[in-house]
Amino acid sequence: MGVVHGEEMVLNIGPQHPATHGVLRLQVRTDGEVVSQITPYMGYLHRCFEKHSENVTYEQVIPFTDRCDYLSSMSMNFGYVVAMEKLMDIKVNNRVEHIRVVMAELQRIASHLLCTGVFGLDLGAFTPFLWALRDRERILDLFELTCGARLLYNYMWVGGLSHDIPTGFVESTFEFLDYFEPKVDELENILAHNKILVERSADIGVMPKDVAISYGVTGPNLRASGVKWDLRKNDPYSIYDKFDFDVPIGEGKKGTVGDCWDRFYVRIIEIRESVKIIRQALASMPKDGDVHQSLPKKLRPPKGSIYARTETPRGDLGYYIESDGSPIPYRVKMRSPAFTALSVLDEIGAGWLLSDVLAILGSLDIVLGEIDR
Amino acid sequence: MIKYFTDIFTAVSTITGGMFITLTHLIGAKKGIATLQYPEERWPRPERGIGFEHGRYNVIRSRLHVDMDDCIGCLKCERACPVDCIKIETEKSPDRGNDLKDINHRGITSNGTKKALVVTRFDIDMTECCYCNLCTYPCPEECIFMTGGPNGKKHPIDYEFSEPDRSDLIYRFAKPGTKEGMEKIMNEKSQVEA
Amino acid sequence: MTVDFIFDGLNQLFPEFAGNDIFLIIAMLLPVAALLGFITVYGFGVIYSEIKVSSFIQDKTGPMGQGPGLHAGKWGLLQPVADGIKLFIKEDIIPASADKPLFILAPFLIFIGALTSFIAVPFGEKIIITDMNIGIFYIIGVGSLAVIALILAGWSSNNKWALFGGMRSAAQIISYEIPAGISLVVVIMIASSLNMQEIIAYQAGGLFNWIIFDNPFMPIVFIIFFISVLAETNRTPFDLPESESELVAGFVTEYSGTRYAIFFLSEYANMFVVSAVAATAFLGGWQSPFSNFLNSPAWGVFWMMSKTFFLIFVMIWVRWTVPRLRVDQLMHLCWKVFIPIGLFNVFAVAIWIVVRGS
Amino acid sequence: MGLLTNKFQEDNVIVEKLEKLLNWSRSTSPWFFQFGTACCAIEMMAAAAPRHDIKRIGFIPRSSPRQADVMIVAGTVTMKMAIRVKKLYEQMADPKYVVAMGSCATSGGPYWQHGYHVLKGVDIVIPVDVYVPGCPPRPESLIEGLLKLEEQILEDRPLTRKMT
Amino acid sequence: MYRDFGTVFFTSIVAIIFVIVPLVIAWLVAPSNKTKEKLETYECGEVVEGSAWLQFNIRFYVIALIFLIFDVEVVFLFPWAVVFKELGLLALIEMGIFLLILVVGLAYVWVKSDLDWVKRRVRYGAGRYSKIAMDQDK
Amino acid sequence: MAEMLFWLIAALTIASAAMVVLNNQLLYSAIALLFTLFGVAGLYIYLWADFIAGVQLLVYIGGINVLIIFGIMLTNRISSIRLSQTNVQQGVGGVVSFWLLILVSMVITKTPWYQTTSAEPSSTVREVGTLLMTKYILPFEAISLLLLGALIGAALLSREAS
Amino acid sequence: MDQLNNYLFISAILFSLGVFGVMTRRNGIAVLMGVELILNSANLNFVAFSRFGGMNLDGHIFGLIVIVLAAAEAAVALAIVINIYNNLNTINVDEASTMKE
Ligand code: SF4
Ligand code: SF4
Ligand code: SF4
Repeated sequence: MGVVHGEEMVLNIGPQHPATHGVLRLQVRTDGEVVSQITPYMGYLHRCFEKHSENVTYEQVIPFTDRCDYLSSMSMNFGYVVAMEKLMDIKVNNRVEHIRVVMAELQRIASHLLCTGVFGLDLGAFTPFLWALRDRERILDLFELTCGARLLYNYMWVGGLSHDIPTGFVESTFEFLDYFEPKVDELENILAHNKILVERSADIGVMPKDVAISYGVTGPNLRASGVKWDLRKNDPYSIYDKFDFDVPIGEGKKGTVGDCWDRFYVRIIEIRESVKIIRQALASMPKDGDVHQSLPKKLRPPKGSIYARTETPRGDLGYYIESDGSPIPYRVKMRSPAFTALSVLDEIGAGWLLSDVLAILGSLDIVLGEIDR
Repeated sequence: MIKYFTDIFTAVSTITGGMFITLTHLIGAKKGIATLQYPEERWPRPERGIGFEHGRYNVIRSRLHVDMDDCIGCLKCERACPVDCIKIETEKSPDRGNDLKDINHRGITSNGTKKALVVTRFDIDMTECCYCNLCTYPCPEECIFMTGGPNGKKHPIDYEFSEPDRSDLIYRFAKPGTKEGMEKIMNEKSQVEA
Repeated sequence: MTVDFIFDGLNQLFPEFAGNDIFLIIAMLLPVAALLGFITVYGFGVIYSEIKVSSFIQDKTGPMGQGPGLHAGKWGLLQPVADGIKLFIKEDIIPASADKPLFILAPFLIFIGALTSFIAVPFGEKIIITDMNIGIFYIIGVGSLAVIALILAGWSSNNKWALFGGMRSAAQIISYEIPAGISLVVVIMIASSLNMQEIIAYQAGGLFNWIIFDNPFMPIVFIIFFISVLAETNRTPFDLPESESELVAGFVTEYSGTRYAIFFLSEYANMFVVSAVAATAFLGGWQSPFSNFLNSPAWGVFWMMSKTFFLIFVMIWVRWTVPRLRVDQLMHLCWKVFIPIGLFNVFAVAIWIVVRGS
Repeated sequence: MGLLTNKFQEDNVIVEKLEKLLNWSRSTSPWFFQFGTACCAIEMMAAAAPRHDIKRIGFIPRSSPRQADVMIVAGTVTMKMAIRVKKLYEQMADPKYVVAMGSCATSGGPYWQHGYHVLKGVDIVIPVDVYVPGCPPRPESLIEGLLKLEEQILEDRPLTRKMT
Repeated sequence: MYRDFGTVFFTSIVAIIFVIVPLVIAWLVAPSNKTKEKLETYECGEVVEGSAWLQFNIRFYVIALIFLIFDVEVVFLFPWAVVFKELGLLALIEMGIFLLILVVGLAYVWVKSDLDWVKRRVRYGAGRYSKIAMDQDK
Repeated sequence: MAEMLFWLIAALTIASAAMVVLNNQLLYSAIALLFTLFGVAGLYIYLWADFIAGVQLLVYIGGINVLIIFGIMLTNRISSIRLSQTNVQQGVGGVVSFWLLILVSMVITKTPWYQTTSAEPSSTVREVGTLLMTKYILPFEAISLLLLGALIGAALLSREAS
Repeated sequence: MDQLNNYLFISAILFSLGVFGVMTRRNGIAVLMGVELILNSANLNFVAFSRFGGMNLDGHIFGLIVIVLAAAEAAVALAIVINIYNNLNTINVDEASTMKE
C-alpha cells in the first residue's frame, strides 16, 4: 500500500557547487526535497600533506601546514610549532608568544568572519558576505604588513617567527579593532536577528551534546551544542592562561541548543572575545625581545614522538609528530577538526530539506583542504 | 495565536531594520566604498623595517629575483626550498675570485666574497614556487630575494606577471650564454693544459 | 488606446485607403515595436542600476568600464549592453538528453507572457497600447503563462537542479497568485472597475485620493500585494527557483546564450509589469500626487515612471538585504499568513465601504 | 561552427567592424565560472570582495557552466578532480577561456614533486589561456591576468578565415 | 474589443520574432562546437546518476490543487468587486456567505496540515543517535 | 483581417485539439491542450466575452492545465517509458466520434437558430457581476459548496498517509 | 465569421475530438483531457448562443459555471487518478477497472 512518494532521487551536490565550499561532493538521496541520506565523498582535494611531511625537513613542513586549512593558516602554523617546541623542548620568549597569540586571534577573527559571511551567503544574503570580506581584508593587510603574505604565511617558525612585527603594527591593530567592533554589531544586526535567517537556521540541524561528543566534534560547533570546551581555557598552551576571556556556548536563544543559529552566533561572540584577547595581548606585549632568539641552529629533534593540540578557529587541531632523529620527520599526522565536523553531517543533516542541509553544511564551517589534507 | 502575530511583527521589524542598514550603506556609498580601481590605484605596499641595517623595505612576497653578480652558487637556497623549484648548476671557476669577461661573470660579490664557482644554470620555476620565502633566509650573500629584499632598490616588486605561456614563467637567472661560455673556457683550458 | 489613435491618424493621413486592414496592423505593430525598444532600453537600464545599487550597498563600485581600451564606457554604462550582445553570440546548447521541443518552447512562452502583459500597462493618460475593459484581470491571466513556461523549462532540461527549480517556482508562483489576486480585488472593490485607466481616474485629485490611502486597511493590502509580486517575479527573498547557493542556477541551469538572455530579460520585464500594476492600483498611476500641480499628460508619464521605478528600486533594495526563505516557509507565508489576512482585508474593506457609503 | 565562423577574407571592412563588436562584448562581459577548489579560491573571493571587485571589469560569477565564458581554475586540481574539470570545461558554451590561477593549477605547484595525487598542471586536461602565478596569487595579480585575457580576446578574429 | 485583443495576438507574434531574431544571429555568428560531453547533462561535474525525469513529490500537486480551488474563488471575486459599490450590503452578505464557506475549506486543509509543505518528522536529524537524543529530550 | 484571424485561430484550436487526442506523448498532449485553450479563449473574444476569456486564461491555463501537467509528472515513470501511452479501440472511437460529428453538423445546419443582432457591450464583467449577485445567486452559493466539496474531497484523496 | 454556425461547427469538432479521446485513451489523465475538450466545446456553445441571442449574458454565467465545474472536476478526477495510481500503480483506466485488490 504505497503512498505516492516521488521516487528517490540521487543527487550530487558538488564537487562543483557554490554551497559546498570547495570540492566536496555530497551524494544525497532525496525524496522530493527531503534528504534521507547524505554521503560525503572526499578526496577531491587530497594533496598528500602527510606524505609531503615525510619528504621535507621540519621547517619545510610549515608551508604545507599553511595549505591545509587555508582559512586559518596562522593557527595551523601555531599548532605545528607548539608541537615541535614541545618535542624539542624549546622555550620561546614572551614577545614571540604575544605576537603569536595576536596573530592567531586575528586569524580567528578573519576565519570566523568568512564563515559567518558564507553562512549568510548559503542562506541567500549576499551583502553581509561582502561586508565580511571587506573587513577581513583589513586583517589580511595587517598580516601582509607583518610577513608579506596575504593568505599562506609561513610566519611562525619553530622557536620563533619569520619576522618581527613592524613598527606601527600595534597602533594599526588597535586602529583596526576600533574600526572593526561597530562592524561586528552591524553584521550581527543584519544577519543574526533577521527573522528570515532565524527561521532558516533556528531549530535546524540540531546537534545534541552527546552526538557532538561522540563524533568528536570540537571547536565552535561543540561549544554551540552547549559544551564549554575550549583548549585555550581547558588545556592552555602558549600564554592563553594569562588572558581574560569568555568561552561562549550555545544557549538556544532562538531555538534549541546546538542548532544552526547557535553555531552561527557562537562564532560572532567568539569574534568579540578574540578582540578582547588581542587588546590584552597588545597591551601587555613586551617591548623588546628578538623573535629569532631561540631559533635552533639545526632543526633536528631527538628521537621520540609528540601529540600536541591547539585550538584553531575550527576546533581541536592535533599534530602527532614522530621523529627518528633525522632532519626529516618520520611521520606527521594531523587530526583535523573539520573532518569530524563533516562526519557528523549525515547524522544531523538527514531528514531535513535540501536547503536545510546546505545551511547545516554552511554552519559547520568546514574547509576541504583540511579534511582531505 | 499571539506567537503568530509577534512572529509577523518581528519579521517586519527586523527586515526593516536590515533594510535600513543597507540603505545607510547605499546613501553613504561615497564614503564607504572600499574599492580600488586596480590598474590605476593600488593598495599601498606596506613598507617596514625588520631590524636589518638595510632599513625600510617592502615585505610583500612577489617574484623571486636573483642577483647573479652576487650569487656564489652555494646551493643553500635550493636545499631550503620545500618544493624544489630552484635548479642550480655550477661549474668550478677556472680563476677563483676573478672576473670572466667572456661570460660576463663577476668574481667578487658586493659583500666581498670571492666566488669559486660559476653558476651556469639558475632556474626558478615560478609556477611551482609556493612563495614561502624560505629560500631567501639561508642565502649568505643575500642575493636571492622575494620581498624586495635588502637589495630591494635594485629590483622592483612585481607580483603581476601572468603569462599566456607557461614556459615564460620559468625564470632563468643565469646570464645568457654562461653554460656555453663555460664549456668553451673549460675546453680551452684543458687544451692549454694538454 | 494608442492603437486606435494611430489608426485614426493613419486614416486621416490617407483618406483614400481609410479603414484598410494594413493600417490596423501598422497601428498595432508600431506601438508594440516601440514597446520592444522600451523593454530593451529598460532592461539595460534596470540591469545596470541593479548592479550599481547592489554594488553600492556592498561597499564597492560595480562596473567601471576599465580594462583594455576602456571597455564599458564611463562608469561601466555599457556593461549590460556588452552582457546582452555577448549572450546573443554565445553558443546555444541544447543538451542531448533534454526534451528538445519543450526546451525550445519554454523561452518563447515566457517571453510572450512578459510582452503581452506589457500592452495593458498604462504609461500615461493617453499612452496605453490597449485599454481593455478587463485590464487588470488580463494581466493576472497572462501572468499564469509564466508558470507553464517555468515548469517546461525545468522539466525539459532533464537536469535535477533545473527540475527542482522549475517545480519550486511553479508552486511558488501559483500560490502567490492568490494573495496578489485577493489584494487586487480590494482595489477593484474601491475603484469599481477592472479597467486600468478607470482605476487611475478614480484616484485623481492628489495624494490622499490614492487607493493606498483610501482606508486604514489599504497599506496592509499594498504590502501583501507587493510581497506577493516579489514572489511571483522570483526575487529575493523568494528566489528559491534560481537560488545560486542551492540549486546552481535553478531552472535556467541548462540554458545558455540567447535562451538564457530571454529568461533574464523576461524576469526584468515582469518586474516592470508588476511594479506598474502596483503603481496603478495603489499609487495613483500617472496621477500627480498634488491635485492641480504638475498634472499634465507629459507629467503623467513622468509620475507613472517614477512610481514604477521607485517600486523596482525597492525590489532591488530588498534583494540585497535579506536572506531567502525555505520552500516550506514560503508556502507557510503564503497560505497561512497572506491569504487569511488578505481575506480578512476583503471583508474589512467591504464592511468599511458599506458602512461609510450608507 | 556557426554559419559565418571563419568564412571571410582578411580584408573585409564590415566583417572587421563586426568582429570588433563581438570581441568588445566578449571581452567586456566575461562571466566567470565559480570554480574554486582550494586556497586560491579564497583569493578569488577576495578579488570579488569590495576591495578589488572584479565585477568592475565585467567579471560576474556564474555557477552554471552553461552561462560562463571564463573558467578560473583556482586551486589544486587532483587526479580525481581532473576528470570533473575536464567535464565541466567541456560543458561550457563556446567561446570559452581558461585562466589557471595559482601555482597548483599551473604546474602542480608545491605538490608537483611528492603530490602523487595532484595533477601537474591543469593544461594537461584543458587548454589554458592565461597562467597567473602566485601561491596564492594576490587579487591584483589575478586581475592583471584577467585583463591580459581580455586583451587576448580583443585580438581574436572570430569570423575571418584562419591561415593554417 | 477585436482591436484590443488583436493587438495581443500581434504582440505574441512580435514576441516570437523577437526571440527568433537573436537565435538566428547566434546561429550565424556564434561558434558551435557540439561535442558529446558538452551535450551531457550538468550535474556539478559528476556523471549523472539516473534521469531527472523521475516522478516527483506529491506536495507540489496538493498545492496546485488547493490553488486551483482558490483561483476559482478569486475569479468570482472579481465581478463581485466590480459591482460591489452598486449593490452594497446585499453583495456583501452574499459574498460573505460564499467566502465563509470557502474559508471553512481553507481551515479544513490548514487543520489537516495539507498546507504544510513537508511534514517534518525529524528533530535531531535521522542518524543513528537520533533516538538517544530524542529519549533524552523527553 | 479579422475574418482571417478568426479562421487562423479556429484552425489552431482544432489542430491542437487533434494533437491532444492523437499524440502519443502525454506531456505533449498537455501542451497541445494549452494551445487549444488559448484558441478557445480567442474565440471567446470574437464572441465579445472578454471576461470569460480572461477566466479561461486564469483558470484553465493557469490552473487546470498546470494541474494536469503536475498530474502527468506525478504518475508516470517518465524516465522509462517517455510518458507514452497508447490508444485503444481507435477504429470504434473514430467511427463513433465521426458519426457524432456528422449528426451534430446535420443538426446545426438544419436547425433554424434564433438569432438577433446586437451591439458590442461596454463591459461584460459588470453585467456578469450583477447577474451573479441577483439572478443567479443560488447557483453562485452552490458553487461555493461545490468548491468546498471538491477541495475537501481532493485533499482527502491525495493526502499522504502519515 | 459573424455566424452562429461557424462556432457551432468548431464546437462540434472539438466535441467529437473530445469524445474520440475519451473513448480511445487508456490513460486516466488523457481521458481527462478529452473531457476538458468536451467541456470547452460546450462552453463555446453557451457563449456563442449568448452572443447571437442578443448579447444575453446568461450564457456567460453558464460558461463561468462550467469552467468552475471543470476545475472542480479536474481537481477531484486527478486526485482519484493519483489515488488509483497509489493503489494499483497504474493509471490506465481499463486496467484499473479490472484490477481488484
Ligand atoms: S619561495 Fe619557497 S617555494 Fe619559492 S623558491 Fe623560495 S623556498 Fe622555494
Ligand atoms: S643561497 Fe644565495 S648565494 Fe647560494 S646559491 Fe642561492 S642565491 Fe646563490
Ligand atoms: S597555488 Fe598555492 S594557494 Fe593556490 S591552491 Fe595551490 S597551494 Fe593553494
